Amino acid sequence: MESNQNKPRYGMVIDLDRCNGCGNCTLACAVENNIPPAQPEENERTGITWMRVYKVDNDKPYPENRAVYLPLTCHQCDHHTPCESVCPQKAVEYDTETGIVAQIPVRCLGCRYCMTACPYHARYFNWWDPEWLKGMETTLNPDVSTRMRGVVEKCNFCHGRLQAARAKAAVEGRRAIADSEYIPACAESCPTKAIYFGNLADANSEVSQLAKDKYSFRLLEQLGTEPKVYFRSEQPWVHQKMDTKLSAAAKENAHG
Amino acid sequence: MFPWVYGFSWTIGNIVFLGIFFSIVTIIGTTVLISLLRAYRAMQEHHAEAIRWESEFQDLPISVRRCRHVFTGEFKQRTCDNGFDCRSCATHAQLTQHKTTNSDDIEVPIHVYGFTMPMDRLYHRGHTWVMSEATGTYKVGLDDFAAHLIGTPDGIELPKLGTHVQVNGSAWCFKKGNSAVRFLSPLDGEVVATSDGSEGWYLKIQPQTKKIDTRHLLRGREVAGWLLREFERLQAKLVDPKIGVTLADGGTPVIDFIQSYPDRNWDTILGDVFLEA
Amino acid sequence: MNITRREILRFVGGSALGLLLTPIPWKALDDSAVWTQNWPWIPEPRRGDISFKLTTCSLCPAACGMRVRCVGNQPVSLSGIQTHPLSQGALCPMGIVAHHLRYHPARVSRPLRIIQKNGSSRSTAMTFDEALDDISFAMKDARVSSQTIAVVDGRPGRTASHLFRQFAAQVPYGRYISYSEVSLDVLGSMFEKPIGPLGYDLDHAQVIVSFGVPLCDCWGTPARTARYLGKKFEGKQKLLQIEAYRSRTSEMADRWIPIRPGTDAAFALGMAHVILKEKLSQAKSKDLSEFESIVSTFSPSVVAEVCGVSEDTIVETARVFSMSKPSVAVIDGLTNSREAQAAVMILNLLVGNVGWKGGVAVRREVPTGLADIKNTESINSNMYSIPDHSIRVMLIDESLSGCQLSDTLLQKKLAENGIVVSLSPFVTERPFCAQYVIPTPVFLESLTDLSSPHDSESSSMSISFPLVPSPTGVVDPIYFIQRLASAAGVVNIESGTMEELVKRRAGVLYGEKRGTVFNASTGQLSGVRNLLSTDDMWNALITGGCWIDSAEIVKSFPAFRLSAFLSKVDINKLQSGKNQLVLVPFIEKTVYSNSEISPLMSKVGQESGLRPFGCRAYLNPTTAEVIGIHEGCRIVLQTNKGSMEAEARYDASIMPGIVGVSNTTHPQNFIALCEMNDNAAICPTPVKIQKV
Amino acid sequence: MDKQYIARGVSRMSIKKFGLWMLPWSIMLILGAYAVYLCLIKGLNQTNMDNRFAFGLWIYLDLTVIALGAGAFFTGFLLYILKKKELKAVINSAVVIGFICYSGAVGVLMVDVGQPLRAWFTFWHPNVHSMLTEVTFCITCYLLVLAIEYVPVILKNRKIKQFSSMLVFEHELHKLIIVFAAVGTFLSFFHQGSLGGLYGVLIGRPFAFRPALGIWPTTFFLFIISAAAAGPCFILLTTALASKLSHKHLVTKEVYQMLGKISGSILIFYVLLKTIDTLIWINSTSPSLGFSAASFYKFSGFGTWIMFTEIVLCGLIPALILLNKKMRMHFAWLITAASLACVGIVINRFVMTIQTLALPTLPFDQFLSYVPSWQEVATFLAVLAYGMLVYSLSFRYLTLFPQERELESL
Repeated sequence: MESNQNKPRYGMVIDLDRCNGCGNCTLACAVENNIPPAQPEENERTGITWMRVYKVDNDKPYPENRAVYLPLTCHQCDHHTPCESVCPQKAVEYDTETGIVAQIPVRCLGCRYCMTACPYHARYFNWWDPEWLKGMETTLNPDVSTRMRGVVEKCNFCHGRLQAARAKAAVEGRRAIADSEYIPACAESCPTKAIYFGNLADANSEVSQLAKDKYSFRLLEQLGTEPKVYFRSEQPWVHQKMDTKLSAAAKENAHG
Repeated sequence: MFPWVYGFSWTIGNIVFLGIFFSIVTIIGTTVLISLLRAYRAMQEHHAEAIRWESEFQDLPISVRRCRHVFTGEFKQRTCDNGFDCRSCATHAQLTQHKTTNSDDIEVPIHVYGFTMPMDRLYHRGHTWVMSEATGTYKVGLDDFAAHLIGTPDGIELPKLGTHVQVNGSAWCFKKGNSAVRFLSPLDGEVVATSDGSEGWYLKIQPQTKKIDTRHLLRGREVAGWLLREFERLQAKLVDPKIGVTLADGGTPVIDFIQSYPDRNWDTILGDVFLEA
Repeated sequence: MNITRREILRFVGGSALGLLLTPIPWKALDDSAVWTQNWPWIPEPRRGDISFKLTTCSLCPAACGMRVRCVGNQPVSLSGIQTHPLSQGALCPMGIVAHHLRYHPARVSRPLRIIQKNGSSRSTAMTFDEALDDISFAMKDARVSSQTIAVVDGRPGRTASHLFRQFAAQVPYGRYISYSEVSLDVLGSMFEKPIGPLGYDLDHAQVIVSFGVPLCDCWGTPARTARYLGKKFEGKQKLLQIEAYRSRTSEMADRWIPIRPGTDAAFALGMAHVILKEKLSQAKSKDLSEFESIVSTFSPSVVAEVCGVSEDTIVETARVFSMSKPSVAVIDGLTNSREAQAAVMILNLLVGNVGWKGGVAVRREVPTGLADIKNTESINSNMYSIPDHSIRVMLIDESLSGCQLSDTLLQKKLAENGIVVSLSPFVTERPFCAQYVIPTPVFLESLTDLSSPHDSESSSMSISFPLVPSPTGVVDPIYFIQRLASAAGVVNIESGTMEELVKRRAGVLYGEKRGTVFNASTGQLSGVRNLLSTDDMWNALITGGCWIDSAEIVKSFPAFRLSAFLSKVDINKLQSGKNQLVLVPFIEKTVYSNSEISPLMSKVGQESGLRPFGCRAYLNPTTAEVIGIHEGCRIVLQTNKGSMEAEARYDASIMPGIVGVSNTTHPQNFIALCEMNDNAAICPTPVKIQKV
Repeated sequence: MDKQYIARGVSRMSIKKFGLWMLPWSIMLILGAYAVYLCLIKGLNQTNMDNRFAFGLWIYLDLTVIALGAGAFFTGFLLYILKKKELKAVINSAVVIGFICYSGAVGVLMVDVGQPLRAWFTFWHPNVHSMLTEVTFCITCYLLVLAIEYVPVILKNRKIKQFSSMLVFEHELHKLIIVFAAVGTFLSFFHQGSLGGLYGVLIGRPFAFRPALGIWPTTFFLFIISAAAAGPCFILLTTALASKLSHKHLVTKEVYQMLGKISGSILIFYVLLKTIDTLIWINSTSPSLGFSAASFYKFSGFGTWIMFTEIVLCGLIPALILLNKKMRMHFAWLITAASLACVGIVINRFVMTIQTLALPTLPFDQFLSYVPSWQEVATFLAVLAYGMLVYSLSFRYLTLFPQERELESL
């Protein structure tokens, strides 16, 4: 209830110890948001993967080498949203109602300034015009419009789904939507339940509980952009690599 | 971008930023507009000639822009900043006030290096002269120096009768080889007659006023000094890199310099002599 | 008053200027921008009323429940069914984009004749009857020359499978060749009498020893990974992963034991050695002494040397495995030699896991309700037991998923004049050497029943029900086999459409009143006996539901022979590949089975490097530096089997001295470079690397 | 044959020779045009930019070219506002160069954006908090100003000025040129600055991020000053080059030295500020964002030497040379110093644009490399060729250096 009074802040907690890097989230995202399959020349640096899973290892040689799979998407920065402030023509909008950072491709002129501004490389440029196999265009999601070559796009926590949920609520005469009604495709599709999604503003919600967990951390927290995607891992090396508060504390203890 | 148009918000940022932007655009726009309007007016009021002379005079080499009082030795070195129009020159007024207009008049023609400059007429810095007639009109012609320089032109372009010429405005043009030059009018007035120069004059001009102001024209002794300097400049230009030819031998100068020195940069020389940038 | 032209012009000009000062033109401009938002040639999504339909995925035996989002009748996205007892809302990457398969460029809708000429193949379209004639002619020819006619079925236990068996039973020299989880087949054939279908009951195991099985990478039921992780964090389940590179599963496992590639058999037998020495086994085997003598050569010290691990590791693993009950050892059937498979299955037998809850489950057959087959034993067989070059006509059912058996094996068994007929929705380099391709419906177009997953305790049955019509020219596998049967004069093969037959099977299950049924639309799991009618059962099954058999503990077993497959095993042979660069294919079941995948899969390979991508070769940095190869440079891999170009990638999770390649057929099949052992299982292959 | 187009009193090479000189540049331009065509028709997949290297050669080119083009506004400022009459000798040339640089930059920018057709959206939905908006607005306006400043130079062409109307307009326009000089100075001040701000505001790129003074990051001011320093140097170099190529004295020694002197005094100021800024960044800004400054220089090829070269070798040293009268008198030293100063700015812009993007931000990022595609390079060269063509034509037919006739007649 409380979550419905003060404005929701949608966010994620991703449990790295549960992610097996299968790639469902990436694919579900692509299906949900009408992202086209790759052109033959496309590669890891030109492809469009709003939700992208990185393999992060501990830089140790075999056999000490360990790795976690880290699903990385737009962190929906809450404060001084880097991409929002730099866009010359308001093609990036921070929705104060939900805390979601929206990209408006139809207004984007493709200057890519926002991409250089984003510390998480979560923004993607349409280097090619989208192409689907013959007949495959019939499988496009009607809630999300397709984009053309030369514009930037990124994750918006499946805004289409939020709209749908709101519409449903409106039909049933409710003002707010319950947290259970709205979940992005990636979180929904995760077979290992590694992605938790919910309202961070609601102190009792599962995500805000998890976010407070001492094993949870955020990437590049020091930049002060208040990202709304948290990661969680109980493996010490992960915290070291990401130099989180936990690892800092550990260092302190080591010294003192 | 514009108030009340989709997506505009009255934030301080918008107001300041767009405010500045629009004022700048306005400034640029109005400035261009003003200069256009001024130009239009200038054309309407026939200031074109004056303006042309003004800008040409600025572009002339300093050596050409010497003050006439340097010729008389009153100045060691002085560059004219008044477009050779002594009528409105304070310095000229000062220097000439104490002596009566034709104190230093002389009748005998001056001979410099074989150029004959009769003293019954006034000379313009552009090597044209003015001579009053009984009829009240004024004959305008080319001085000996110019005549020798050009020789026989390939073509002359005379103004239509009735055209209004003004001091330092173009009077008539001539062509020689692939270089063309216009002669500056020595006085204001209406062209009443033209000639191909066979009788020594080219234009007859009828000024509006009975009495005309000729303070800007060279007279008497200074003509010699002026011609001397002019000749020296010409010499310098004509000097052959191989044999340092000099005409300073008192002999009569050749009739047609251009023909006798075809390989010189006549375009430049004529520009310098007849004050065309 | 009269108006001059001048005045009019002035008026027009003035009003034009005035207009510029109003918002009107600017608004129009702004709108025009919105109207021209997208190129006309970029497809816009079709609108239509949204509905959700339920069905079951048929891509693999896991048979996950699927919630299909449709616009009008067009499926646009797939998701799992949370309440589904087996799949629990999880899907695998292939499943999640399975609705694209219909539009795959390799899709065929007409029977094809393919002529292979020195490497390149040329295909010509033909009518269904022409194809039928050709094939039945070949069958008559087989009868004359008394050559085998084989039906290869990768998904036994379906209604279609039963028809295939009926067919094989009645045509002269007929053989029904099934393979599902090969290691289980191996285990089965160690018993003197068949003991019914087997499965790994991983959910109840306390310790799982996995020899390179991608357990946490969508092997079997995708939902299992989540279940395992749950138990792992509660400390209720341990996973020991034994393989040469640090796979996803190794990352998830409690313990990862890196061994040299191809030495799984040695490690397993090493464990067996310990188990016997320490009297941790109470197995009653006829040939125990014989087996002991074989195993005696596999002392931990020797094995440690061969596998490149410490002795303690082996001893420890053996103890943990045999002392903690229930435990189970699993091995991948397709990329390991028969010895290795046998050796690992023997572990299960030694500690008596077979038939135990949490061990190797022995399940009951699921009745089909179709006429039984007399000479089952004589016609049932596996590919390995077929004499080489004996098959004249080979019918391969690839309608659900590509044939997992290696090309080399199939080729070996095929007679010189043998022909291969593939029942498949696609035509690519697979079917590798088919002369005839009979186009079949693809997922969402085809109706088929699905048998139990490999990794579930008890038998189950579910139905993949079509949501969209299949293109004309496409025929159901059973229709083909029925027509072929009548052409060949086979008398009593079941008639009727797939729907009728499957419906009959559902009826029989209902009649048996055993097990439980899951109804996806209600999310309820209810005993069959509580259902009101067959229709209830049927309706539940065709809408993403499933029937699950009640598990039963088997009391007594027939005798078994441990040393059945170990006659040729030799510790020294296993040494091969030591101290030299070897080529090892990753086991990427999810993305790279031998069937086609959605082009959108590029997201997890080509576009993100998340999974090994076609033409890339992965090396340990140290190895790479030794050879002098930097990341991303083009290299040529050369083995005795040939050479292929690849892009070098560094990967510290791979054992030095190994070149890892994906076992994909897209776009390049590195398996072609790998050597096969006697039974055509891929084995580590010495490889040379040159820079391009 | 084109004599009547060439100003009186100056000599120019024969039309044939001129044609030969123009040929290679024209070819270069045509090739570039083809590359541009490819990029516009097929899209930016023709370049080697990617999601991680979203800005490449082109943006670098824009920043550099605009910095060097600053000579136009600064000379104008000195001449018309501060009344440094000597600079009349180079103002026309400065204007032409400025025009070339800015129009070139804007042209490339139009190719660089994914949807040129929507470029006007920036004016339509301006986000006034974005540095890029500031840049776009200022540069567009300033390009207009430069075009207007270019007009009188053209109208002064010997043939064109025959038409009285043209001459008169030129005359009137030139009377008001101070307005444009002032506006130009104002605009340049802001867009040079906001170009610096472009990277300075990137909180997500700790290598480039700088704390704000007022509403602008320090790079805003550093860019203005560095541009003001580089501008005169570039004018100096181009003039020297022009007179070398045409074997003429175009301006008097004094002009060269004045340019050098001005540049030097600004440069030393810049170096001072840059040093302070860098120290603050190393000790406070960067660490506060969780990155030790050293971590940025641990990558092969991108060591601290760059910083040294930029600030000391191509900053301090040229500044000292230019400020030393004796050395300044020595033409060779003057040229060397000017070149160094320009190189320094070029490096600075490179570091800001390219190195910033190459450096990792996430803990698991790699150091990235990027090699422009031929299309990018061709476009780059096309701008150079375009500049050469426009300047050559202007030099031949317009009076870029009023002193030339004087010096020639000596």
